[in-house]
Amino acid sequence: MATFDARMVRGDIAQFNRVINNHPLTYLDSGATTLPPRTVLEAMNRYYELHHANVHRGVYQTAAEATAIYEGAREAVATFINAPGGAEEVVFTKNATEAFNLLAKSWGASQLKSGDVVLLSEMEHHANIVPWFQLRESHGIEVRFIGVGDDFRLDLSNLDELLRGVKLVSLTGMSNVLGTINPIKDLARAAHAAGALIALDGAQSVAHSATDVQDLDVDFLAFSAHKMLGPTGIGVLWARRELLEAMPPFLGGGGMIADVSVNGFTFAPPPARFEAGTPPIAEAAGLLAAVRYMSSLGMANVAAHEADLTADALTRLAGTFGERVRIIGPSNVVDRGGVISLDVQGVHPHDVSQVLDQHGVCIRPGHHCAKPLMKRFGLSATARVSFGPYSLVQDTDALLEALADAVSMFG
Amino acid sequence: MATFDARMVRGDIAQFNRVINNHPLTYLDSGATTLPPRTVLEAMNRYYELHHANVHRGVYQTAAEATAIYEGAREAVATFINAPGGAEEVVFTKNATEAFNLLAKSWGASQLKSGDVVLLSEMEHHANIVPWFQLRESHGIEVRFIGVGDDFRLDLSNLDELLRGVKLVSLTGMSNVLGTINPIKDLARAAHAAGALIALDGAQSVAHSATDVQDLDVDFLAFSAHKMLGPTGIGVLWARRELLEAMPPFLGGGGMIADVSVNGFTFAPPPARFEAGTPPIAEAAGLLAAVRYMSSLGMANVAAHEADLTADALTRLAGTFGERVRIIGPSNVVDRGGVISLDVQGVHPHDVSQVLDQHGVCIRPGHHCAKPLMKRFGLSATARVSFGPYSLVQDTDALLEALADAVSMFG
Amino acid sequence: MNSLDDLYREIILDHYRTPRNRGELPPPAVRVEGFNPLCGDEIVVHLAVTDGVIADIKLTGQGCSISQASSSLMSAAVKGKSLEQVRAVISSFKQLMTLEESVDQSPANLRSLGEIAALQGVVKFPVRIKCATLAWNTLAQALDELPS
Amino acid sequence: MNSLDDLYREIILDHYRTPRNRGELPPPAVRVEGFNPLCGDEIVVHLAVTDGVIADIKLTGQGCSISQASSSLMSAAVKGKSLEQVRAVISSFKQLMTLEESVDQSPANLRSLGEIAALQGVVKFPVRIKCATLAWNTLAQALDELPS
Ligand SMILES: Cc1ncc(COP(=O)(O)O)c(C=O)c1O
Ligand SMILES: Cc1ncc(COP(=O)(O)O)c(C=O)c1O
Repeated sequence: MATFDARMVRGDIAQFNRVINNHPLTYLDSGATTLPPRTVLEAMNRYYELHHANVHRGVYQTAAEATAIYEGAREAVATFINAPGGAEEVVFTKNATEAFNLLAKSWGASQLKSGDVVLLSEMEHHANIVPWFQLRESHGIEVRFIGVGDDFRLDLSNLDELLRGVKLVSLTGMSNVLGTINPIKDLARAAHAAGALIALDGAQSVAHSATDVQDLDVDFLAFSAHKMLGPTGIGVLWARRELLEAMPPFLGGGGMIADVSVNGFTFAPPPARFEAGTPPIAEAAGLLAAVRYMSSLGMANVAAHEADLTADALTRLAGTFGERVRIIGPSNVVDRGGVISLDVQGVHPHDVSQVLDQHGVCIRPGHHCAKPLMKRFGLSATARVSFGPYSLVQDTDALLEALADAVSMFG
Repeated sequence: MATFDARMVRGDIAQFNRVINNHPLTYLDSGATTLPPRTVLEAMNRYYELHHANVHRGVYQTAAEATAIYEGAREAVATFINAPGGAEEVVFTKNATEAFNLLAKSWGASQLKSGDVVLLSEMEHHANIVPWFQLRESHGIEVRFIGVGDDFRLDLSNLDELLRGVKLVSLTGMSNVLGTINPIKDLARAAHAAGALIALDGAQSVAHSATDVQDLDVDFLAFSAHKMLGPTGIGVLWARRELLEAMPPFLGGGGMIADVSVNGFTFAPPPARFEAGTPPIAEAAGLLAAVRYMSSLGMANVAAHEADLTADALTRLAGTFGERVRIIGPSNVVDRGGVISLDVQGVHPHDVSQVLDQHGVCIRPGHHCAKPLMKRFGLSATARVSFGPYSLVQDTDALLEALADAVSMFG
Repeated sequence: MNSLDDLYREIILDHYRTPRNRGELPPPAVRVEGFNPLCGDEIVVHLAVTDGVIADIKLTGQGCSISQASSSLMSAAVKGKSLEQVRAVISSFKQLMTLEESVDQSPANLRSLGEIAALQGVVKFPVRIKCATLAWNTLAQALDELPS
Repeated sequence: MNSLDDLYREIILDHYRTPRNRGELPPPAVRVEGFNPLCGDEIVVHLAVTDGVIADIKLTGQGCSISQASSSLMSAAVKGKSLEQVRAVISSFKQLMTLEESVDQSPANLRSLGEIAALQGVVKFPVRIKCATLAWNTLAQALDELPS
């Protein structure tokens, strides 16, 4: 069994040595981006110092090494998410957002026609909304939303009706605002029964619990390395092989072609078809290290650790601040992850974050790229706290102390 | 004046310590990607270890620092290319290829209509061809090519005719196969006189001589960090402010919106409009360091150094191998850079590269993502040698020795 | 280290808690919306101008303490002033919000600004400058949209 | 360190310099093109089958020494053989090109392969495996396209 000790994880992360405004760093913004452990940085440095070369087509040794690292990252990701068709189902993008754009602009634009419905939810991130709105403009599809109830969960009471005419259901595994974990496996079954495919936005969920695309029975999965202890600059679109094979290219350029003449071009098979230009090679090396690191922690351990932290924080927030601090999200840890949005009465999230910064506590104020959800709850912003595998109860201690300061400052 | 010493540059690059097949590394593939100096890796490590956070919208200190680094990179790039409108004209992409796709799919798709002509050349890289073919399919534009003469230079004899109906001329500053440097300033004048805009593919040229978009009077510029001593995972599209402002968004998601509701979205001003999702932040830190490093070398010094190396190599290749090794490119150093494509009679480029690898000499065989050019010269591949600021005459010594081995092995 | 007291002066918290000139004005008053997409701050300025003087100003909107206090302070500073005077105040305020060393931050100059000088501490928190300037940019836009 | 001699055996260089069975066959011979987009290697296989036997095989194409020598060696190995025998040779060759340890690389087994065993050294240069297998994959495809 994998061993897990959050203190050891923390020890692997250099940024925790920082002192911010005379306080040790309290990083509670893992929902925005995670802090990479040393092994991830070392993998990238080692890549640049020993192996850096452009991938593919290279015959010399470092080019072969760089290619092996890049393709090795694809293998590792395929194993991490249990891709049935292996590495060739893994497409590297620059982030989860590009993955959704690839999905909408290649699969969507080629497979959907006017009137076809894509079903999202009100708790989606803009990355899983705007590309579909763009497709609505260009191809006349309908974009429909599953509502979110007052319990901060998907309102599935009229799911059958919502699924009518739907060709794709595209949903987040875990809300980056509410922390709500959605019943993807059930929804995949419902989607398939209605003749629709299902895409999973794993941006939040992949880093915090195990993701098995075969068990969940999803058709597409998108996520970013930087939210799972990896580097910026690389993301993933996974899709079942037959789906990828039917998708036309999206970005054009080197690497995705079979042939080019002055008259036209033909394109390569997946995944190369979707990776135009020099890919994020060092970033793939970093992602590979991140996947290995996360696997060594054990995703179940990470999930359990974060659930403990979340339960403790929810209890103490309620105990300390009562009505003054409202939790915008489920108030218990059943089917919810370590993202906690706060609405502090009388103190704007921006000001909450400003006061917390004075205590070295990093949280994120704003709409979290989920404006439809904000509107649903009549908010313009929340103050969002989010945990990572390196988070400790002492972070919650610092949060509560700083929050008390904010509340008293604004009276 | 900037100081330049290629040996010092080499000393800054860790990979030169490698021993490949019992030989010191002879890296002659800078046209594919360059080897980053320590300062670039350090900048990225420092970023991750001290400042890593998601950019924009963050109030806390490290988020403000990350934002300052990211936006500082934009400033530095703007200064490096002398952008008239400053940092707001600099859009970060994942590579030069994405920059061309953004150009074609945003500017092209919105400004061009059926029958409008985009004028390329036969020596373009697929990155500056395929997106225009895709636009031809979707929007019915015409894609026209300036021919390449037997002197390996653009055939401009019928330029007036070629320019008829042209809305955009899109050309490489330097061929990644021939080494030919194109007269961009003259072509910009001609394009503008014909009522067309001009885009410069700077992927090869920015790293090897100064690029001043105002002096050249171009309208768009695309390039990749990894070809100018920077990291993988980040590229640039520069465009004049009024052009960017008229361009609709391309990728949709977080960061590029002004507002989103369940009914639709409105978008942000440039450059944010074109940067959906979490951008390559660490990569921007690396690019910033690369730009500073290159500026400290002095681009004129780099150009002069590489011209010396190229002149020496061309002379010695001809002297040593005579007719056996044909240079696919201009045979003198007037208007040509340090990319030398070889056609070794009786030895396929793949085999040339294989034998050279045994000597630790890294060169690239293949079509170099320029198949139309290959077809123009009746070749399926060349063996390409390319220099960088860290290249030395000793690299050419190793090349010649290894090449002699290849030639004798294949008899 | 910059103290939070520089940012959250008593005057600012007071204007945040009890904003001045809240409300709307009926047409023909000019109505201009200001919006900061990055943080979601929103200000709507209603402006009634008679004989070249700001006869009345009302504000709605929502956002952080700095954006809302700044709009309240602004409304108090410009109400009853001539358009020429208002333009001068806007320009002084923008000076105050610049990070350049050259700006005159002498006590005498700050005194001439009256209550809005309380926003001076914002420059030490660069991410908040946009919060403070939103109302002022919106006012400047409203002036531009006045029927001439 | 792998020696280049493992890759460029004399037999391979010989087949590269003087390829066997170059040319084309007229219809009704089957014609199948193989292409490696990564390196541009190209093989066109022309196949005439009579009574379940490869009566004639001709090749055109271009590419590196490994791809071209492999196609020449292949043509010599399969000409005159029954389709069943050919399928067995293809499968033995593919075995030879796998990186797995379990593959039988014993001298006896290699001897049974005849001249094509000269390509055995390619596995030590993994980037070149695709060069060696191109002709064989194209032949396999040609067999699939035979009228049945
Ligand atoms: C002339 C030219 N244009 C464009 C590109 C594409 O650059 P990238 O692969 O970094 O997108 C290259 C690099 O191969 C090039 O040489
Ligand atoms: C649920 C969700 N989806 C998508 C994204 C987009 O990720 P990225 O910005 O890395 O493209 C995010 C990150 O903010 C997210 O939280």
